[in-house]
Amino acid sequence: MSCDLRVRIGPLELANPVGVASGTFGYGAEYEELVDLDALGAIYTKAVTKAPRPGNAVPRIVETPAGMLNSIGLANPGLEAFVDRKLPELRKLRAAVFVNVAGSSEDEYLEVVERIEAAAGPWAQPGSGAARSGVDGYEINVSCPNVRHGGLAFGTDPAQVERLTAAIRARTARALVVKLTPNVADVSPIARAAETGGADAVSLINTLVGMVIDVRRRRPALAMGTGGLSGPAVRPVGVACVHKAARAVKIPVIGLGGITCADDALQYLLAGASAVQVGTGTFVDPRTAAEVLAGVQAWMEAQGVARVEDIRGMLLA
Amino acid sequence: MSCDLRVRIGPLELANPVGVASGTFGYGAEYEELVDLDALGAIYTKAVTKAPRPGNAVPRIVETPAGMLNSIGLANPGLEAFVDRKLPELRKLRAAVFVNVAGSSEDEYLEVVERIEAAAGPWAQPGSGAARSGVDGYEINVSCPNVRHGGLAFGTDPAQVERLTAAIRARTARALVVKLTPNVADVSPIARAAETGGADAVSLINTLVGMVIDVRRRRPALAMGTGGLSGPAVRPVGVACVHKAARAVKIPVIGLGGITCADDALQYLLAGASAVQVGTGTFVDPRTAAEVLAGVQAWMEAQGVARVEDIRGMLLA
Amino acid sequence: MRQFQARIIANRPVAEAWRELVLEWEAEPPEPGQFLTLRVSPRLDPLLRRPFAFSGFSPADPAGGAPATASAVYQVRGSATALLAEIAPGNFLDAIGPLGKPFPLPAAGETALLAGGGIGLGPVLFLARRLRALAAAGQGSPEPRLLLGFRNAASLPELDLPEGSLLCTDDGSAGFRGTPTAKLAADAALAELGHRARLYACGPAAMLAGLAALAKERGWRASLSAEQWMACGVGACMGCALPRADGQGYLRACADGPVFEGGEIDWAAEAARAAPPVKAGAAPRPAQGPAGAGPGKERT
Amino acid sequence: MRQFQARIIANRPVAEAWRELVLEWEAEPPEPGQFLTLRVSPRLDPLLRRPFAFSGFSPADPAGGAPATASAVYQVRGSATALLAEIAPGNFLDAIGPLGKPFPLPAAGETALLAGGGIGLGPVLFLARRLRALAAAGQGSPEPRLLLGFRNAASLPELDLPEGSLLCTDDGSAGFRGTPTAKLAADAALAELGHRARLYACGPAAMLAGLAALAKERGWRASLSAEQWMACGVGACMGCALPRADGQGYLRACADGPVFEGGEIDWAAEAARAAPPVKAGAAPRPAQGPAGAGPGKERT
Ligand SMILES: Cc1cc2nc3c(=O)[nH]c(=O)nc-3n(C[C@H](O)[C@H](O)[C@H](O)COP(=O)(O)OP(=O)(O)OC[C@H]3O[C@@H](n4cnc5c(N)ncnc54)[C@H](O)[C@@H]3O)c2cc1C
Ligand SMILES: Cc1cc2nc3c(=O)[nH]c(=O)nc-3n(C[C@H](O)[C@H](O)[C@H](O)COP(=O)(O)OP(=O)(O)OC[C@H]3O[C@@H](n4cnc5c(N)ncnc54)[C@H](O)[C@@H]3O)c2cc1C
Ligand SMILES: Cc1cc2nc3c(=O)[nH]c(=O)nc-3n(C[C@H](O)[C@H](O)[C@H](O)COP(=O)(O)O)c2cc1C
Ligand SMILES: Cc1cc2nc3c(=O)[nH]c(=O)nc-3n(C[C@H](O)[C@H](O)[C@H](O)COP(=O)(O)O)c2cc1C
Ligand code: FES
Ligand code: FES
Repeated sequence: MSCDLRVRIGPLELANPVGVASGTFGYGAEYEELVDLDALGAIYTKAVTKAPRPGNAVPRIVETPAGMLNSIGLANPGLEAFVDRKLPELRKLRAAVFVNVAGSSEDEYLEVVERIEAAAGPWAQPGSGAARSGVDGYEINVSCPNVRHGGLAFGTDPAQVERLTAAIRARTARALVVKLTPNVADVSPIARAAETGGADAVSLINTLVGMVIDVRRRRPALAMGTGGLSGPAVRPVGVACVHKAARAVKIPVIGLGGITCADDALQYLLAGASAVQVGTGTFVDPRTAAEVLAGVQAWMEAQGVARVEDIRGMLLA
Repeated sequence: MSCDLRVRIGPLELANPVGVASGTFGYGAEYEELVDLDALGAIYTKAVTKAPRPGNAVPRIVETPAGMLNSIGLANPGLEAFVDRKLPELRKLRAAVFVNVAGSSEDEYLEVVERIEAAAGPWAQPGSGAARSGVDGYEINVSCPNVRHGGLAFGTDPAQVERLTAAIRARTARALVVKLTPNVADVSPIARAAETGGADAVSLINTLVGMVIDVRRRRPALAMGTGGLSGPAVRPVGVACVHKAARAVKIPVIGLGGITCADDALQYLLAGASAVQVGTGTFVDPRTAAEVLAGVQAWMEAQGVARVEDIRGMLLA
Repeated sequence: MRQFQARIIANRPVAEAWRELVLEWEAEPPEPGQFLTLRVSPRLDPLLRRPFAFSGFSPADPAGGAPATASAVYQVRGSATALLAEIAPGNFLDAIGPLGKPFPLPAAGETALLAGGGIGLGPVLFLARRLRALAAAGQGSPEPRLLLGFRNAASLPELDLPEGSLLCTDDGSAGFRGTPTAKLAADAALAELGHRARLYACGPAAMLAGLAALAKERGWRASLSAEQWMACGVGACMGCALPRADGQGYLRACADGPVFEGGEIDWAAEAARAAPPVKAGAAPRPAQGPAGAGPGKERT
Repeated sequence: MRQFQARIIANRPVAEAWRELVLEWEAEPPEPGQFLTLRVSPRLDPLLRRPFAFSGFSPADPAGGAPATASAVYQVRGSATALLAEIAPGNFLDAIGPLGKPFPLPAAGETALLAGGGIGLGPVLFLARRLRALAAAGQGSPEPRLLLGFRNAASLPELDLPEGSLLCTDDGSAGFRGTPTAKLAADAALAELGHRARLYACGPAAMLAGLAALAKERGWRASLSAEQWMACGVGACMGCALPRADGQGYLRACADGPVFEGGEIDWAAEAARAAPPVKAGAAPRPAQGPAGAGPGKERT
């Protein structure tokens, strides 16, 4: 049996459900010697902000039990450098590309999207034969715990999320994904706000706020104090959030958080996700995304499931 | 050098800062063949509710990467059985005893506290030589993710937490601890609400909402669907929450979540906790609390710290 | 019960994916039906201790030679047992035991019927040896009857099985073709025994459910050893609950069990819970309470 | 760079808590200064891969005999290195490499000064052997000078050190009493060399900061190998940032380094960050930006 692995996100059709998460895969090229980029369902870029950001003071990462904290601080070369230097590279990719967008005000988000829309030009379905524009969609990061202003603040207030989503929606016909934070009592209202604002999908989870203290030095291990917790440790939180979000909205949900194997990804898909992303798992083993896809396919074949999009309805109560 | 390990929680003086967490240590007796109960700083009992609770459907626990989910559902014999059968046993303990109290309405919490106050009789400082009443304080669980009504709902609303705390405060002079949930965007307002309501301390964290799906059976691994995530996986979240809460309130903060060794406990103390609790760590190794205490003491001696209560001010910025 | 660092005497393969672990045993002597918990790694994944039933015990040689040893037979299933399989003799394991309630010994004159399914053979073997020793010493009941079920001939373990053990295989490639339950059900002489027989068993949930039903039908008393995910292993966490047959809540596998009387537990509900998956391609089953009937309703 | 399962040829102790790991090497030949990352356990704690600098490389025997091997010298510090120390030859490790920028070779006529501090000796040894081989083949510069610093005589590793290596110990129990930095600073002849000398070093942050300052003073060019916690190891995550000396943000240890020119990095800031703790009993230091000066202010 050959399974149908395609996943629809708004106008966009992903070749398969397994993408690589923002901030963990650079702009793709960094991993090209180790990973077959063409086999990925989607690449979510490192966040792009209006101005260049050197990132937070160091150290920025520390390991935790079955996880890690990061406080990269959205380090990125900024909008203009992205357009000049990264966009041409992204055009060479076959996989769908989501540009992850962050800002500290609504205007900053809009400026990034407007500029990229102008620079990327018209969009065509990946694989359609038409020239690649370098950008197939946006993933709006309203949930980064590592920036002082904006970020998490946006992501915990449904009204702001809806307004920001609607404003971006008005500016692009490309696939629009809003990335949610788990640092709330309930993700449902935020997911619904994104849906009402016109998002084509929501993705979750971003990292959980966490802290490690270096007892020997009597200082936080990270220069910024707190960081974002990711990796297998948070997977149960991610699956619970996706399960909840998938019951709150009708648009597709993209699940991530701690995926390191096919079983993890299947948990997200059964919880209601239409697609998944591998983040920290790539650090642990760059082959993770490929192995996840192979494992999902093998499971579908063994279970007799024809379309990957059907898995989300298969959880028994 | 001999260190001063005593910790003050309202009227109560704990002999040392290391307690064992509610729900992970029964009522003490279960572990007496393996753990020197007299050496513990405090024992926090399994939750007591007004009516007996058989607990949730099974399975109730599942392992996760460096953690576990539980959905015990506050299984306990209920208030009357507690008073009849457990209270006499608790009187035999030397360590301070906190009765963990849960309910699905404010009235239920109050009824439990009133009945126990009446049954336990007058309180005397542990170690004072006076007869033990069996109850040295209450830990008010406004944060259990495993019950449908009450529990988490209370714990995420500052107004309700303040009102409930004040109502209990009016009914007991014993040490009053309010146990907070990490399932909120910010613990500070809830911690402040407990303080304003008259709590002697806040303890945190309770478990994070999480889910594991059994891919083979296509069902949640836990009968209830979601459960509470505990263990080393959540430690960074706990330390971050304690760090925040300790800066939001003046009353002592009791830190827990994922402590399995002295270094973990010192992270909590440096983050601002006055005392700690070991939960899941006891399952992994029943000697954990004793080893944590020995390790904290060794660190204090090596660092020349005289009083354990000083550690919370020692974090360098 | 004690916690101590147990030296590994042996950790040898006895069948494909099955191993026998032998530990130097420093705590009280375990009884058949009891279990121990092991921490298989100092790291935090896997995190929890793992429970294993004792499959045997040899007291210390009073001449001062060999130390007391306790054994367990285990199946490599997941992360912890895979790590355990790698640990060489001479190393130490953090052990707690003996834990739980043992099998109650048969009353004088009672015929013991022992059934082990798959990796559930450990505690049943231990009990069989104990009963044979008692019988040999003239203190026991009639010779116990031991039935062990396996998938096929290839999965028979290299273990010293007591003389007279009856092997059953699903495919008939060795011994009786069928399960121990089927064999017991087919034996008319046993049916006659009624309350003069007592059934002891350990195995998969479906087997226990089948045997509980059979025992009830035949009038045999039954002591069945159950399994459930455990966190504390000592009765403190309420994690290892099993649904009571009377619908009055739950019992703890670790402290109230793992051995229960046939009528105590809702074995059928447990078997349904552990049931193999429906083929997913088929239409999804109608949604139902996750634990099936009765106990699912106990939520409060 | 490649990812492959590398067979362990040797994993032997060379000093207290130091070991030498030798792997069958199937990827491109590494250059001195480059590193590899290893996953030491299939479990999830420890989670991240660990970086180790190459300490040597032997190409495959063209006669078809021995395979190519690459080595690293490592110190058992925490969870991952403790696990690594337990893995026996014959087993396989998930390896990625070679990664990062190597030491730039000295220009013709440049005198190479090589300094290794503690476990930082690996890449410096590798470079020393390479330079000696080039010198022997008549293709290189003057014989390199190699200084290795250790705590004391007891901590000297059992490794083949190149002839003429100068040992330094903190307590003078072997070789020069003092650090490689002190020894280099005391040598008047070297001071004369100015830009005709080139310094190569790997070691603790404080040593690198001291050497960077000395090199600047002496006019030596300097190539220093830095360390920073890494997540991806390939330049994708921005986790392994080091503060630029010019205050213009950060460079990545894994992809822009690990070898940097003396003037590129704010070595002093890095050394301050890794500084030993103040005794806690003393009054707490006044609060200050965690990364000290410059780079701490880059937050946006
Ligand atoms: C009282 C008791 C006695 C036991 N005696 C034995 C024995 O003698 N020999 C033996 O091989 N096993 C025994 N088990 C089961 C054994 O504990 C599990 O197989 C083991 O914990 C699996 O650990 P793992 O990390 O290898 O597998 P995991 O990766 O943890 O799990 C593999 C699969 O095994 C199942 N499983 C895990 N733990 C349990 C459990 N406690 N009960 C039921 N299913 C479980 C899970 O559903 C999972 O899918 C016993 C269990 C109990 C409760
Ligand atoms: C490019 C590079 C090359 C290296 N080469 C070598 C080498 O040749 N030999 C060797 O022994 N070590 C080397 N290291 C350091 C080595 O990676 C760490 O010692 C190792 O990862 C520690 O892992 P652990 O789990 O044993 O200790 P952990 O428990 O992870 O840590 C123990 C202590 O080591 C420190 N540490 C951990 N990782 C690093 C790191 N990457 N950089 C600095 N400090 C760290 C932490 O502060 C921690 O307190 C190198 C590091 C880098 C970045
Ligand atoms: C080093 C690092 C950098 C990250 N940077 C970003 C980012 O720029 N934008 C974003 O939306 N998420 C970012 N994330 C979050 C991840 O995309 C992902 O949501 C999170 O790590 C959980 O998934 P994981 O457990 O698979 O890593 C980053 C995560 C890590 C570990
Ligand atoms: C099995 C189990 C049962 C618990 N029951 C309770 C409870 O009854 N009341 C309560 O306040 N917290 C309960 N908790 C939460 C713990 O007290 C603690 O807050 C949490 O587990 C985090 O700490 P840990 O990581 O050290 O376990 C329970 C936790 C576990 C694992
Ligand atoms: S495992 Fe904790 S009560 Fe049984
Ligand atoms: S470790 Fe990821 S950029 Fe260097």
